[in-house]
Amino acid sequence: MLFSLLIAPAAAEAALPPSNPGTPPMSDSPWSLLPAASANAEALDTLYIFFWILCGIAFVGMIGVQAYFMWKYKKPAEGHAKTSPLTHNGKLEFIWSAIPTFFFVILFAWGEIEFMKQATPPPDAMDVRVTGQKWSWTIEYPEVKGCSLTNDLYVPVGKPMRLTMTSVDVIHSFYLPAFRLKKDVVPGRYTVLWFEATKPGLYPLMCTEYCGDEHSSMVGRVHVVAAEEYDAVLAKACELKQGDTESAEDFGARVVVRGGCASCHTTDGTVKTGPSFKGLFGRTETLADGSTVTIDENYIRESILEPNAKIVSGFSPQMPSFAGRFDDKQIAALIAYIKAQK
Amino acid sequence: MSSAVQSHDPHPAVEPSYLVSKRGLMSWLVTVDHKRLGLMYLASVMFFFLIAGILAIILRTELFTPDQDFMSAQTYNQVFTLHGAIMVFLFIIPSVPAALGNFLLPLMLGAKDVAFPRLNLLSFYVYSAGAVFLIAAILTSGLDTGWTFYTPYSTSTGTAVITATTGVFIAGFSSILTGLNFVVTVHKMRAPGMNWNRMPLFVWAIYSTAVIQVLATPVLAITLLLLIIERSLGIGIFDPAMGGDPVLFQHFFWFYSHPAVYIMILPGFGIISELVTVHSRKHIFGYKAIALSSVAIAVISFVVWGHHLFVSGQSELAGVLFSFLTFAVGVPTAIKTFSWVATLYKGSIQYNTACWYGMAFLWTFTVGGLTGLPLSTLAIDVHLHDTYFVVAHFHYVMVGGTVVAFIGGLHHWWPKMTGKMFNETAGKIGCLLVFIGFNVTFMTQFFLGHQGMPRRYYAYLPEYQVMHQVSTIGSYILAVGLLWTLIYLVHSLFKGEKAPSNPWGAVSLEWQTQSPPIEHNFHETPHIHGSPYDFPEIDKSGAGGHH
Amino acid sequence: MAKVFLNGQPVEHPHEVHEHISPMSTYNAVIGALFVLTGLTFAVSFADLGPASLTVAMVVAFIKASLVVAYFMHLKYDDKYHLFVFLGTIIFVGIFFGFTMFDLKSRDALNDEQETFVRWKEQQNAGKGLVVGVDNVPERRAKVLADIEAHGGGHGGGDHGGEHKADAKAEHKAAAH
Amino acid sequence: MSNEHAHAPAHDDDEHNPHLAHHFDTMGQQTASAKLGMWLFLATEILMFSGLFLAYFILRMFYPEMVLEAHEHLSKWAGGINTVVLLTSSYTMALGVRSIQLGDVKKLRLMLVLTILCGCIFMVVKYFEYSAKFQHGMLPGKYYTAHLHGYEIDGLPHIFFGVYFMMTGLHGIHVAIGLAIMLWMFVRAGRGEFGAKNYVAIENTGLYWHLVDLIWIFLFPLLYLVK
Repeated sequence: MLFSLLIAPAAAEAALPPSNPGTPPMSDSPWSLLPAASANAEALDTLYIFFWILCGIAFVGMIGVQAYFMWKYKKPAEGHAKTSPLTHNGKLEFIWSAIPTFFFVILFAWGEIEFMKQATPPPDAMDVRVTGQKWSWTIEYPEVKGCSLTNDLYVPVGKPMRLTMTSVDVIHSFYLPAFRLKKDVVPGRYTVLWFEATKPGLYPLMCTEYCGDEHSSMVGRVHVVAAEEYDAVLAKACELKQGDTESAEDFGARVVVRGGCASCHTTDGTVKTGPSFKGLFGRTETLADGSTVTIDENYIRESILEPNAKIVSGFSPQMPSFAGRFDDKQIAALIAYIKAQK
Repeated sequence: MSSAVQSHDPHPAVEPSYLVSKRGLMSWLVTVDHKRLGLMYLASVMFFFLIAGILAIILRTELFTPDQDFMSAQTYNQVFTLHGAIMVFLFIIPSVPAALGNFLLPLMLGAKDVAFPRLNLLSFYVYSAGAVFLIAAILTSGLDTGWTFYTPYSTSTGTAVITATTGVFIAGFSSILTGLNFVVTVHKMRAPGMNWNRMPLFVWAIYSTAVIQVLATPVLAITLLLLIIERSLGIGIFDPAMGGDPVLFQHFFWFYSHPAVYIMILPGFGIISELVTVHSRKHIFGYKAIALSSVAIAVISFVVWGHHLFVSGQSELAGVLFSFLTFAVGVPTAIKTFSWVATLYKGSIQYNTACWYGMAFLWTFTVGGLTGLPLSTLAIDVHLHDTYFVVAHFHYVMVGGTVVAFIGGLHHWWPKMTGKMFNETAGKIGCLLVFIGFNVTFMTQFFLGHQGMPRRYYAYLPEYQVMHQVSTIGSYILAVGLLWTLIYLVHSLFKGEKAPSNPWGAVSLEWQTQSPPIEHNFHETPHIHGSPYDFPEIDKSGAGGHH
Repeated sequence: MAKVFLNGQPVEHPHEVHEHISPMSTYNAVIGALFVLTGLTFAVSFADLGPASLTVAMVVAFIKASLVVAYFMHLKYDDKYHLFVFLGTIIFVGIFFGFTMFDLKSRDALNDEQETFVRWKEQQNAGKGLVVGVDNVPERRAKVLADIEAHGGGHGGGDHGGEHKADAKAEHKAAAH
Repeated sequence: MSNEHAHAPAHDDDEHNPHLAHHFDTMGQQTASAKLGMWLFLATEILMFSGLFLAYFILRMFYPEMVLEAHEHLSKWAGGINTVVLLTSSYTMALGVRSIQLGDVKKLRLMLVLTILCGCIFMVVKYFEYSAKFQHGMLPGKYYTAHLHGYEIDGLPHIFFGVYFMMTGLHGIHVAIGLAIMLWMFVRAGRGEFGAKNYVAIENTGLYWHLVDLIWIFLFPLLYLVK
């Protein structure tokens, strides 16, 4: 239920462009490696393999010698064998200090070079703004006016993209396993992440800095699409208008997906950080100050635009405001959707 | 030279041991005897190990399936936070230094007690007070910040952060006082002839640890104090909503907490140095290298904290500097490991339980150490940071390193501490269960982490399920092994054979007094004439190899 | 008393505690110097030295501290290991300061363009509901302050609205660093 | 860090010095241990305060104009008087240690009284300073209300006052603890517990008090003077 976003339920499927057949985020075998979907990931995997060969040799050598000694110098059945008076050997100690040092320097330098590449975005990179909040990602595309998506990042193949990220509440961390990239999203400042995707597909995107109750559901999708399709795909994804034949309720379901509401509000009656939408409409609730309120259109509207004005007792003021993100039509559809959850 | 210690025939055991020299509950509660305090610490840390261990099993059980099973997200978050906080602050940090260190340090130095016995008692009660606060936090509204208390989450969450941080703040003072006591003890309380080159390596390790405790813990104190003030008054140093910088908190916190990692592992190194030599009947290989590498690790550990911040929004240039220094800490660690293996060369290895744990340590710690390398390599850490790879790495070091060494050391010194022998066969079964369970639990998590499984998720992508299940089953085996160990050790207290004063034929001072020792440790002040690793089995007829 | 040992070494005269006793003149000279130096920093603080004032004040403070440590705390005559402990502590404080400052000073050194982007984005967002990050620190703080006013002190929020705005503007400048 | 010990010497020894604890062999060993312990304790104190100093320097780096403007609201004269008072108290403390080195208990007690007096003056001045800040609403963090009292400071002055109260407050707590210890030492000196060969407790008290002075030596220019 949590990962419904990734497993792509009907509502999310509708938002997917047809060119993207909803590939599974990772291979089916639990033992296989992640796909490498960016230039950085490919470079890093090389380093990673080099590293594992090195460590493998070191480990096998060390444990091999240990096992050999353990077998060879086992105490005899009766009494003890005479043991060697060896206490040290300067030459040997120098060698086994120098060899690791040598490899450490190589690992450091290689890691440093790759890291510097990760840290300096090219000047022609496309800009995207990412905002972390409890518990969803808002992703805005400057070149599409007013476009703000939740948990969906669209990326063209072969074009560098720079994310400028910040958080409205606590520290989150923007993690793209398929790109081997991660950066904390810190409130009060901007951090930057850049990449150049190489392989079209659908990949996971996760939060890796613990950020509270629903930390585990701060999972989104990265859609890597061919460069020539990108504009069209993005435009379609950004569009949030009621279709001609679409009911207000269905449109509302799409608004819910776009707003990332599901990370706190379920539709099956389970109470998470926020109340479940199921049977919500029309209930009478007690506020923290003891007064009562009926959950009607006005209350829902107010709760979307100014969420912390009237908190039902038992809940904490966690919800971000959606003022400026949803227009009246969308809010109306949302209310219709909530009404329908009986 | 003949024996390392001038032979002074131990008096026939007419004098009562420290366990029975005074009787009654009060004689324990206000004792200033380092051995009794060591046992009291041992009981306390074991209690918290049990609690935090049970929490760990609950966590693993919840992770058996990808979805939420029997815990809410809030409960899961509180449980993993308490698992971490209790394990770190109430178990691992005091485990070896405060329990075994307290018991052994004066014995190994030939002293009657630590330098400040009453401070030692105070330290125990300060620790208990800290524990009470932490428990109070659990019982009131819990704690869900993770043991790292990162701001601004810790300044905004609704749980009992102030109570818990006060507890940690107080427990920190216990750590400071113990460290201070040990440094002075090592400097001023050594018996005649015990110069720096004749100290057992366990003492060197405890000494290095104590130096870190004294130098690093005050910074934790002020960090937590600032956090408490930030949360209650909002002074705006760490909280971005008030104009502060959350990354600054991470600097403050890790300036203590990275050296604290070495507070946890260095004493383990010390134990292994003892286990490997005594049970292979051979002089330690590279005494000076091991002793000085402990000090080197202690010093370098203060300049590597930034590797916890590679992706935290720390400056990239600082990241490069910290990455380089982190590799530097790998060199003395590698030297130690190689020296232990070389010690086995041409020895006469006696496989009893303590030795098994020593050998298990070499495996688990090698894995832990080697997997530290990708985490210090900048570009790879970007991928692995805050995933299960990190979880597996530090469990290999903390559990596979410290806890395995601690249990091994417990078996090694158990006859000395309690005067009772445990069942060797039971011990070996326990060791095998712990070793297998541990590796199954955490080896899997390296793969999980590499494939991108983030930490602190109570529900996860279904792709990860198989490995999570393997890990959970491993944790059950580990738990069974640990419980088994607890059972036969407790059993030995009542039914165990009486221990001889020196069951392993060791040469260091703690074995030259009766088991368990008398209240003032030695009947007369011992005089030391040689190395603590000068075993009678060593073949001195051949040329070369003298020290 | 052949059996008295300290630090593993035999001690010749265990009863004697060797302590250096400084003459009164030393103490008088030191306190005199401390007063003079205090007067100096105090006087200098009225002169406008700009950024150099921090350096001057710190140098004087270090001299004063050294005097206290060396003479009042007897470190000059004391066990050399105590000096080692003291200087070691200062070095570790230096590490703590140095590395943390290095990070804070070199942040975003590799991302000059970011600044421009952030400015541009702030303009884009002006007047919109979505305010995040550094740009809204003053607003959030103002809100906290407003809460306090509302709950205590009896100050009406309206009277001070203008003040807050001016306040917030200046803070905005400071926060944008 | 006192050297007296509840236990009588448990073993037969040439010395029957009542001040020698059972686990030490000589007074020299006992004194040296106590002093080393004290120096290590001072090291922890320095490191603890270093966190606050670092917070101060970073605050200066983030908001230089605000710090300069806010620090004008601290009274240079109060700070200056307190500096002189504290330095004097350090001087009398040092003389107290010197007196007991020479075996003069009477003079030691006089010096302790003078030191305590200086400490009290320091606290009184601090009290007036604090109450002025409280009145003007210059309080830490979210309790900062100076702008309601007609004091306009640009930027985020609540952080400056937070740091100011943390630093001087923690220092003040140390002064108060020092006063209590000195009072205790005064009582013990009256009971004749100290002499020319047994004064490490006085010496350690002195070390602690000098450290408190040392911290103020840095606090004063940083908070009150520096532009």
